[in-house]
Amino acid sequence: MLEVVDLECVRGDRKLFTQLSFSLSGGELLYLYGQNGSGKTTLMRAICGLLQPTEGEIRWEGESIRELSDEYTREVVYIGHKNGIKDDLTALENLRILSTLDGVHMSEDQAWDALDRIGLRGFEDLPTQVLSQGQKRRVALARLLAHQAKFWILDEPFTALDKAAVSLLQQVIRDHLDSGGMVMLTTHQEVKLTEGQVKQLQLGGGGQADV
Amino acid sequence: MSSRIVNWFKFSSPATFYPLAGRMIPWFTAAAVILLGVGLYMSFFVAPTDYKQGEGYRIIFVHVGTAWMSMFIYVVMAAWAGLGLVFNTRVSAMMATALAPTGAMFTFVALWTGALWGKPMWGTWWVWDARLTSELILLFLYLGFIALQSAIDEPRRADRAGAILALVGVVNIPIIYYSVQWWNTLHQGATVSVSQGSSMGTVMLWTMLIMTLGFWAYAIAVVLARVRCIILERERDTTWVNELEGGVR
Amino acid sequence: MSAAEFFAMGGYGFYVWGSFGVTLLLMVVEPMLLKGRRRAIQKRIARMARAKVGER
Amino acid sequence: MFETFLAIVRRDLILAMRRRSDMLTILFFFVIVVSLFPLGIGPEMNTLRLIAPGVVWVAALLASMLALERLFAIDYADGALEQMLLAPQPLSLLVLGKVAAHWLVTGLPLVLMAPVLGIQYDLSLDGLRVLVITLLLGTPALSLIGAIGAALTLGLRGGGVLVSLLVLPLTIPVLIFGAGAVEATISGLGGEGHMSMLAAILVLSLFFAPLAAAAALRVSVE
Repeated sequence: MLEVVDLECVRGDRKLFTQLSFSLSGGELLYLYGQNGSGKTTLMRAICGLLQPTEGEIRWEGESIRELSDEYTREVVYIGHKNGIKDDLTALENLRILSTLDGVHMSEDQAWDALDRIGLRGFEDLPTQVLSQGQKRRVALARLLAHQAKFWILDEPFTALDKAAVSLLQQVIRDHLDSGGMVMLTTHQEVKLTEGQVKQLQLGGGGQADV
Repeated sequence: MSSRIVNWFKFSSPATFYPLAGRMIPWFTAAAVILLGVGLYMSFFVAPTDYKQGEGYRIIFVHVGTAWMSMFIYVVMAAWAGLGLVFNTRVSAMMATALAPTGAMFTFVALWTGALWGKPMWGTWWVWDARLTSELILLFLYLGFIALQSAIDEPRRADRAGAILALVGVVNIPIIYYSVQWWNTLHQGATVSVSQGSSMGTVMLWTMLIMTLGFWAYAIAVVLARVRCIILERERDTTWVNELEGGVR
Repeated sequence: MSAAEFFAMGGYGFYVWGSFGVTLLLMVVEPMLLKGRRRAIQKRIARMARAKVGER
Repeated sequence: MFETFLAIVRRDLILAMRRRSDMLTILFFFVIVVSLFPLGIGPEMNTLRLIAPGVVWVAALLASMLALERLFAIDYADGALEQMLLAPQPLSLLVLGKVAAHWLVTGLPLVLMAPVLGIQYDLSLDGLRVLVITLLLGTPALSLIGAIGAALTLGLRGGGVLVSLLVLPLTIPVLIFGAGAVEATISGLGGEGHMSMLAAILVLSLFFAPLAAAAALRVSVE
């Protein structure tokens, strides 16, 4: 269960948002929208602990995420604009090293299977340098298949993905939500997500959260 | 106990610290002028001529004072920086940024006066003496701090990156000093180091102390003035700054 | 001690006045630079305030 | 926990192997800088023998500074560094892993090349032995202290030069004890004292540098 209380973030000397409060519990999806520069990415980076907010408190299961630190990051996976993929490594190596970092032990064939399900059959052992932007994105998203983290923070996960990948990712998100997981994402495409619990949070331009 | 903590934090907000600093500057400036005045008078008219080094030794009243200040300011800077990092109070971080240029100035002056003192005594402008060499390295540490902070645009990151560098630096100063000491004795044996000079009479000690206090008061006045500038620069689009400065013109 | 003797400083005049002179010089220059910096930021704030007034 | 440490070291070594040229450029820089001094100072063997420890050590210092640029920059650019920050393992351990791999790729070659350059300066056998030992103790310390500078100047324009300005003053003790040990051995005084100090500095930086570098990374990635 995530609670955010009176959060305020400043970028340079611009106050992106202030007095922002909302909460998110198991099985819920938080859809974050707002024009460019409204602080969506900054909010996500603050929530996952990469960025220290100037004001306010972020609590996970009632405890501040700064105290929890490692326990909290174990529960979170953050995929930002930058994929975190090393161009010189193959998709397989990238996936296994990222999983080890997540604390998930992934065997060789589990990795093959994950890459297969994400639609990268035949590209598994090529250096990711030769893959297209969409394929690199898929490698980054393949982590989600093997990851036990409860809380997914995805910054525009659908960019550069083709139709098939978008629907596949939607299904993966639905399964995660159904199994009690939590997802917070931003996207510019009009994507129909789940019928269930979808919370909306608008940033920028009268950014009072209507959650 | 809690009331004292509360008011400490009250001062840590720029809006309350700015006028307070403004009120203190005149007092410290006055103290500096008086102390330095007395110190200078004593340096030239009260302190006796040194039997060995003649009048040239009087440089010691400036050299030792500024060298001591350069070390002291770096430690104070690291302390403020550490406070700013731990308590996330912006004014302490600004104090560290404000201290650095004055510290660097004192370090340069210490090197300058050291060289001018070395020339008549040992015939060379620069002596690889342990203290002078450590002073030179201290200047590099100051320049590194200032360069790092000016290379980072985001004020918060500049404060915290500078704080880490200052803390790492302050931990390294004793190690650097010790290794330079070791290096100096190994290579040159016991040459006359700059600071030994003639034995310290009480009058000279007093003169040096007064001069140092004068430098100290000067440093506080200048640093407070600089921190006020930094506060204005960083808080320029806040309401309290506009009310304060906006109506001036 | 006549003025000339005083300035000669027993032959060390150049070094003594070189040290004291530069020290005091820098202790005058630094505050002056600060005053310039303060005036610059005040002017900038005033200009921004005027621009804001102009906008409204 | 230790498994992630090994995973980071293995990953960085694989990456270095795939870009072998980076590793060699650092080594060539070291060799070229050392070989320049005789051209500047003259071929006189006595003077060269005298300045050999200092020259090799300063060149090793500069080569290490040069190599720092790559330590975090690439991971920062492609987002891998963010994932390391978000990994549930202690960041200082991951930093130690990266520095270990970085040393294996850039520091160790310097140590292996040093005897060859020592011969170029006609160093005695004892001198060469101590030179290798001091570099073996010193170059990891340089990488560790350098990691703090690299983390602080992440993503800054002109970061490469700035790292050297920040880090070189902090590496002076390593230089003094490293070069001093070799010189003391050659002059018969015995370099044990220096080497024990160098080892002490290495242990200190092994413990404190990753903590400081991790804190610096958190500040820089924000």
